[in-house]
Amino acid sequence: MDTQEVLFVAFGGVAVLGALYAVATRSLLRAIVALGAFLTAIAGEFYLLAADFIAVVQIFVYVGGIVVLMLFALMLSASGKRHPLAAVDRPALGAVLAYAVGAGLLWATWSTELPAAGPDPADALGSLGRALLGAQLWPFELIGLILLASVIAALSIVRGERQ
Amino acid sequence: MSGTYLSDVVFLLGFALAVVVIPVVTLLVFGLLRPHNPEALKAEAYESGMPQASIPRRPFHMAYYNFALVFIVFEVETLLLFAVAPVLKDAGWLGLGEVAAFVALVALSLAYAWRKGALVWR
Amino acid sequence: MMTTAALTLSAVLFAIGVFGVLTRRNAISLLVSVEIVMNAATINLVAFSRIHEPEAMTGQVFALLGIGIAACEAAVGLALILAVYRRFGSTDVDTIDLLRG
Amino acid sequence: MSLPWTFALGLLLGAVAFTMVGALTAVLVLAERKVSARIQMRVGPMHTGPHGMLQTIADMVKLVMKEDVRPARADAVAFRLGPLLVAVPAILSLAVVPFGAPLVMRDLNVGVLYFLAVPGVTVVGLLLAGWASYDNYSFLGGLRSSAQFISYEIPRSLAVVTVVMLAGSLSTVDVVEAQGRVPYVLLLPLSFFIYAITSLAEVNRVPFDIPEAESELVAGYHTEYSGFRWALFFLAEYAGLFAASAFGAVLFLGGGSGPLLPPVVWLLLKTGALVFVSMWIRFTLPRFRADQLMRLAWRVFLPLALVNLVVAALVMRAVA
Repeated sequence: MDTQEVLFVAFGGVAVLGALYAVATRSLLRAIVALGAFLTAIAGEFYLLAADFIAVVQIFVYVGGIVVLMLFALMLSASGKRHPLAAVDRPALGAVLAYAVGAGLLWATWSTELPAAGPDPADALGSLGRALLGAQLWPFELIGLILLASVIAALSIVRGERQ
Repeated sequence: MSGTYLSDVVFLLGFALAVVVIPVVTLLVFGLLRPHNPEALKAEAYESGMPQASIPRRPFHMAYYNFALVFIVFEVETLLLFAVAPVLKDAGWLGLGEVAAFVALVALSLAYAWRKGALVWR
Repeated sequence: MMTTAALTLSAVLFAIGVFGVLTRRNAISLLVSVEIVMNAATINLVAFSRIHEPEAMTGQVFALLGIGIAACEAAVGLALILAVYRRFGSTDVDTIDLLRG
Repeated sequence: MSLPWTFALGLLLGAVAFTMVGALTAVLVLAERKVSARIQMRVGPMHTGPHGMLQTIADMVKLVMKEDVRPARADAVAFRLGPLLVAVPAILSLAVVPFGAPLVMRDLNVGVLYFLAVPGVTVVGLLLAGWASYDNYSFLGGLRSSAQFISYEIPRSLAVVTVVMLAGSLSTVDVVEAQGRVPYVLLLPLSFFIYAITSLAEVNRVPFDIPEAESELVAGYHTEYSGFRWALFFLAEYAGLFAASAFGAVLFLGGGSGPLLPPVVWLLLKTGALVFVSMWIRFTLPRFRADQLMRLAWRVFLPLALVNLVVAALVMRAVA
């Protein structure tokens, strides 16, 4: 294994441990903090996979945004509870089904002959920007629309509840 | 500039390691030297000398959540603008129009949140 | 090989996320699990971006959009969770059974 | 450069960045006390060393040797994690500042975005610290600080988008090079204005220090902290101020370019000038109210930043 693969496995290990802790712990706060660690490790994986822009966006949106939003929601819904807890329910059934899903995905991955990775683009960021303004213009404008829709939806839900 | 991803990660790992290890080691080392006299009164929450009036686990101002909610949407929009900003110079009037349409959607979200009164502190 | 490693990691994380979705009853924990699943998918997109026309960046564009969608989902989802909490006084999804006959 | 050397260099520069921030905090605290004393017609610290020059050194020794008190009902893990999550990202953001020899930091392809993204993690630390303390002042302080931080992050990022647009790159080195003889502060004065004001808010400086408003919230999110953990919050504040000023110099004032002196000196001079302005503001202006603060972010700066972006794009297109 070369350095890149060693690092990839190391980040992957952190990500798997973080994800396991996040789905298994009873403390909601720790689940969210573990999610933050998981997301940071995934950002490292993105960087190693030559997607530096995605990696930084991951930190920006997920760790600096979604995790913060979750903490806000946790604190808003924790009235009276010192350590908000959440039980794990039917773990045996969940484990069996998750194992089946994971085994299926792994079988599909390992039984497929994948083409080798091409050379990384010389000007990756430029290519990304040009793609968004060219071939991928529709997704780019569409996400603007979806974001507008989610502002309307989320604010309506929050406001409607207040009255 | 391609092919530097691996060394970028290695550099940042080293940098982060140093920045994390220094304060942690300082805490541990001086933890051995500094006094440690636990006392029930000292471990009370500070409330300007009074006993704690209310527990700090209560529903708070919804306004905080509204700001967080609008923030995350605008954050994604800003990042998409960052993605296209470097090539905007060479994208011609067409590219500018495309970005203008996107910015119009951003402005529309802002206008909606404004009209709904989500952007004021109550 | 990096692509296989990425897909393996993604499969494992996907399974962990599925476990969380199946076993958690608290709505915020559910959202945490869903984010793990979303990230597993994003890893795939980024990995595939390197093997199919790296110059076109299609995979990365969709990874970017996926992150955007995840943000929308979190914003709307958490707004719903809070609305439910204010109505029922709990974020446990099993307590919301008004539609049950 | 081989990978082990890159790693060692990262370690070294990380240690240098931490030490630099520590030393800088010491100097800035003393300078701030002396400058404020002058502005308010006092003399400031005088006892330790000549003219009180060694006062901060004494303070530092005091802080590391002070007892570490943790409230009985605090969440132990989050209480410990909070200050680290506030201080570490603030210093990590220095990893992309193009100081020039001998302090060559890393030139990432996405350096500008890295600088905006990494300090954002601080919010998580603020919320954790405020929540874990199990104290009303800390709780409200943590909420207020984070709400303020996220509100000002958007107009600030939008102001930086215009710089990236003009420079055509997200690398900090390219941004400095693209400025050539004309620094962007002349081309994008409004962007610089928005960046400067919102940066003050991001690092919780007066007139935006409502989260720490002594008269209402005691000390905000760090009410329950003492000793070195408290010092970490303090360090983070000055690291943030330094990083924001250094980036202001890189993005708008031409970075390390200037005649005669080496780049690292020029960059530090420009950074110092911006830091001085922030101190000046601190002791001249009163504090905003919480509602004014949020109104300013969302109803003034965000629309202003959007208009600025569109105008800058149009002008750039028309000139090209």
